[in-house]
Amino acid sequence: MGDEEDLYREIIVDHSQSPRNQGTLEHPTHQHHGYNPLCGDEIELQLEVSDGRIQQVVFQGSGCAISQASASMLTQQLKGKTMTEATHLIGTFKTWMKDRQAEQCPESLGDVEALAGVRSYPVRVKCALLAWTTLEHALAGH
Amino acid sequence: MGDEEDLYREIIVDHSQSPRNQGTLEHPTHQHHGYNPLCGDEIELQLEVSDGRIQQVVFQGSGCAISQASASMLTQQLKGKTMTEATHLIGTFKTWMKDRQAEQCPESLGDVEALAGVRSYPVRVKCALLAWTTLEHALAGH
Amino acid sequence: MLDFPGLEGITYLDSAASSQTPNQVLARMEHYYQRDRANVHRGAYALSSRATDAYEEARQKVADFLGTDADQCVFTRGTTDALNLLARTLPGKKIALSVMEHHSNLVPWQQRPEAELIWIEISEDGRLDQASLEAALAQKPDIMTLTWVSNVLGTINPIQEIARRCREQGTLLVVDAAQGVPHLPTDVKELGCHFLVFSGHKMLGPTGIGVLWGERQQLEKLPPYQFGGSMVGLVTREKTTFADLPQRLEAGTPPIAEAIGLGAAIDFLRARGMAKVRQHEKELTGLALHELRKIPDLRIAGPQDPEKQGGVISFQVGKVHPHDVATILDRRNVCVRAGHHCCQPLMRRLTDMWTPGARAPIALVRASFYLYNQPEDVAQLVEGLQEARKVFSRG
Amino acid sequence: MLDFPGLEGITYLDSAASSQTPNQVLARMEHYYQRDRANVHRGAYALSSRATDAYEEARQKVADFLGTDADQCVFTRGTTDALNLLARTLPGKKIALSVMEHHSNLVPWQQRPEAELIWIEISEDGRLDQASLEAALAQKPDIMTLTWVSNVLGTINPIQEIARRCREQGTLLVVDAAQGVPHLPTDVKELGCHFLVFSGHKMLGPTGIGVLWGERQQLEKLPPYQFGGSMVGLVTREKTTFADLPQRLEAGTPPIAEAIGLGAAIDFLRARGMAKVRQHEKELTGLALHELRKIPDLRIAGPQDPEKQGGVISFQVGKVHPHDVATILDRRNVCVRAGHHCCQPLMRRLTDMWTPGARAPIALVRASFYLYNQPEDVAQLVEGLQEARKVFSRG
Ligand SMILES: Cc1ncc(COP(=O)(O)O)c(C=O)c1O
Ligand SMILES: Cc1ncc(COP(=O)(O)O)c(C=O)c1O
Repeated sequence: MGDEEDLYREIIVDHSQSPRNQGTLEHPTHQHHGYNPLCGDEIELQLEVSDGRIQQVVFQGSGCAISQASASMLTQQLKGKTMTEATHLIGTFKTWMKDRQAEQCPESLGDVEALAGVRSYPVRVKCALLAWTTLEHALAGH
Repeated sequence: MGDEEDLYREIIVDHSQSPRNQGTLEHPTHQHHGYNPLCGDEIELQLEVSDGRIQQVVFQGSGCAISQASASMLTQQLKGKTMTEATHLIGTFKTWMKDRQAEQCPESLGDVEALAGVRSYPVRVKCALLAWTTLEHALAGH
Repeated sequence: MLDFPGLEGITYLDSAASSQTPNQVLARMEHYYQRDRANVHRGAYALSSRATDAYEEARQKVADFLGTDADQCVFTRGTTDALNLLARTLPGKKIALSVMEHHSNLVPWQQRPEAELIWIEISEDGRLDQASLEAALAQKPDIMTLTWVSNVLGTINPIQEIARRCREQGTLLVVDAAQGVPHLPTDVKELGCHFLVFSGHKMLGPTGIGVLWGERQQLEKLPPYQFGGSMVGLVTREKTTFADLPQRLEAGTPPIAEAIGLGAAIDFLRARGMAKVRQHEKELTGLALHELRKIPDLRIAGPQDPEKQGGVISFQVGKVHPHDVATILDRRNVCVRAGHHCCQPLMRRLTDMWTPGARAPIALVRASFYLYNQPEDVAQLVEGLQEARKVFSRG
Repeated sequence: MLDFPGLEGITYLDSAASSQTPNQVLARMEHYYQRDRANVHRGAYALSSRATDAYEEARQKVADFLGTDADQCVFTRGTTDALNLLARTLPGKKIALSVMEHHSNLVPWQQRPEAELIWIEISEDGRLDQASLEAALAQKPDIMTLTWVSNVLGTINPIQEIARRCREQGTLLVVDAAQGVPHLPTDVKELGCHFLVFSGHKMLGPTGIGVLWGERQQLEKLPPYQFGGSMVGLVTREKTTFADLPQRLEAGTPPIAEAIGLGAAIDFLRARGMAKVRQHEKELTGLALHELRKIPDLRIAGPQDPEKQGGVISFQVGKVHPHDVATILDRRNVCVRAGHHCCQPLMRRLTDMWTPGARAPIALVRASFYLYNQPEDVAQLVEGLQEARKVFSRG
């Protein structure tokens, strides 16, 4: 199994076992509870946006390694981004997840690119996406 | 198509077009309304039984040639018979109808034997039986 | 007719009851059973994911066939199931329906608690009576439910026009398309109804599958009909939240192979082209009407006009009982139906028109066509009918 | 395994979700589609009569398999459909059910208007808690509904004993036999329950078919559930009379090919012998329990005793999430399920037992066996689980 193919790279296992940016905020400006009823994965995402930029972002969740690692890696990418940049990021990630062919992500997603292997497991793509759709809802103020 | 095979022998067509013993009784001692919801065949059978014998028997009905001819021929057989004989007759007819192999009816059924061909058409056997099950119910006092 | 092994040696004129099934449909179901056999929406493995994909692709095929979106197409077990779903979940008291409805589009509504039925009568030539339709509309029913094509008369009802009228006044229009979708090009947006239902087994598909299509806004209002696996969100001992459409209306393990088979049937129909299917049946119907009219004493119900009807012709052969006609035809391997065709109120109405005062309702012989029938089949039918007349003129 | 082409190259351990289908079943359905393709109960021709005979023969096969009469076997679309039928038509308010019920045997009852649910708890080893069962019985519920075999724990519930108690006090006992009939010799008279339901797709049969069996006296009391063709007697505009059992509960065109396929599946199972099927699964379960217990950190739910459970084993692998376990197994073509298995209240209960205080309910990996599984499959499972542990101990 090639490295590219490997779903459970060390970095993913690491993120899932030691998630970054875990916790809750006192005064979140945006938040959303994402839930996948089919598999039970959950992510509670909170953001603090001021001056049009994401200043703080934390999450709490439970679920499989893919969903939790994806959330952890997402939070790393968000800090300091504008709302537009964040929205753009979501779009980029979603498109990439659905395209098994694309060698590399069109834009650097940092650690997130370790999720490349998920694209070969259609049933697991929804796990990787959960954090991102939760973010989408949070930004939309739902 | 051999004669034995022929469903619509002249005698059947004749009975269906000119049914014997049609009508109603003023003082029936036994009667029953037989109905086949699947095909809509109907037979209203009335009997006058006294001294343990069937003195009178008439019917009215609507439906296919087989059901009406069978009713007409049945009434011909009944007159003068005791209840026990009638019950026996029903049993004989039913058994014969369900046995495609039996060359001839075990007991003489007169014109009724012209129904031999029906046994090759399982979907039509219920038509031939209607008058007989109606009689069964009538005798049982339902 | 290599595609339809079931037709070998027989003249099949009962497609309105159930159609034949082409080998392509069987092969597609077999492929599921032999290569993708798993439950859907549940597994965490590739096999189950393939099964799910195949099931959802079938839904997409249905959607494309109807000119709609996949999430508006709910798989049911058939037309009857879909109509019961609607009769159980749609709100309203006043329900308008026509005298030509199939029992499956009549009894579920009649048996609704507190239902108030408004009957739309038919004309002598078996079409919806215009005045009666107007009167029904004027009562502003909550629901109007109509067959698109009558399974006895063949009549094609003017759904598009009626839908327009219903929409103007806020009446929900349900269309029983069991005899429509298999035979006519269908575009639900063009038709304009709120709901439309049909069965797979009448359109080259397998038994055990049907479709409920609904306008999204209307579908979303429906409460769940059956409860169980797959249609839930969160379940606790006290309460349950429900999944989104279409899953919300599909409880339990769905008819997976059957949905896939229906998808394959749709592929087959689209390859032929629905306009062509309709044209072919129109020609056969025209020919059959022409030939049948030549037979003395033969009385035909319905419009008797291939432009106004589908490939369904019901009739009586003099005084010969329809079951006897059917049996005489069957001896020649010509398959037709005889009886009340699950339309007893219609038969009552025809009885009152044809033999006023008669107590027992009439029965009819029905011949129905599909894409695999040929002019030769009409000839077989006519010969058989002539024999029936001969047998019964001996007496 | 020539009979089961679906098993080629895979280790299928998800028969509790849906079983594989042998070629014999496919061939029998194909025969119907290619040689006897017509609707049932309706035609006046030989083809339709053959279809009807095949359909009714299938019913007789079901009856023989259960030790009962054909008119007590109603064809449904599956277990969920049958349970919804009962939940909609049986009278009563107080309904007792266990914490291990599948959503399909829970939500239909929970959503009944005015239902008062009485919960039967489970013991640490996943069996019905005796005290709780007594307490439930003491409340004299109108209905008790229980799974015969748990689809998560594997637990075989003592139906016979419970049925005796229910009968003594006039409680109707419904048995969800979705996981029972496919795996255990079944004699409904011996079991003693009032109703029993199951699905074809879990017992080598096709999708889209199930059975509702009922004691004749109880079945006769049920009002119709769905309305439409085939289940009626006389229909007028105002009212409808209904047909006798079993037709009264089978509205519309039934799943004909599916019933015939189920009949063929029963032939297959009878040829193997249900006692042998059970014995084989018992041995595999024993072996699997033995092997799984050797894996460190692996926690198994349920009785862990092949005498007390069917061929279903659910477990957790340390802290590795079940979906990740399933995916790692899937990469080796080992098919298992992971998640809540349509038993959320049970998962909640297990969570409270295993990790008291945890908010999110646990999920489990489930491996389930059927007659086609072999010791080799257990070995594959174990190897895969070892890999899962290795992957997640890198971090
Ligand atoms: C115990 C139990 N009950 C009910 C069901 C529902 O069966 P179906 O989905 O075939 O309706 C299942 C299977 O999913 C089950 O395992
Ligand atoms: C017009 C019409 N509606 C409803 C039905 C019922 O369809 P199904 O028996 O497939 O549920 C039929 C066919 O039997 C029909 O012809």
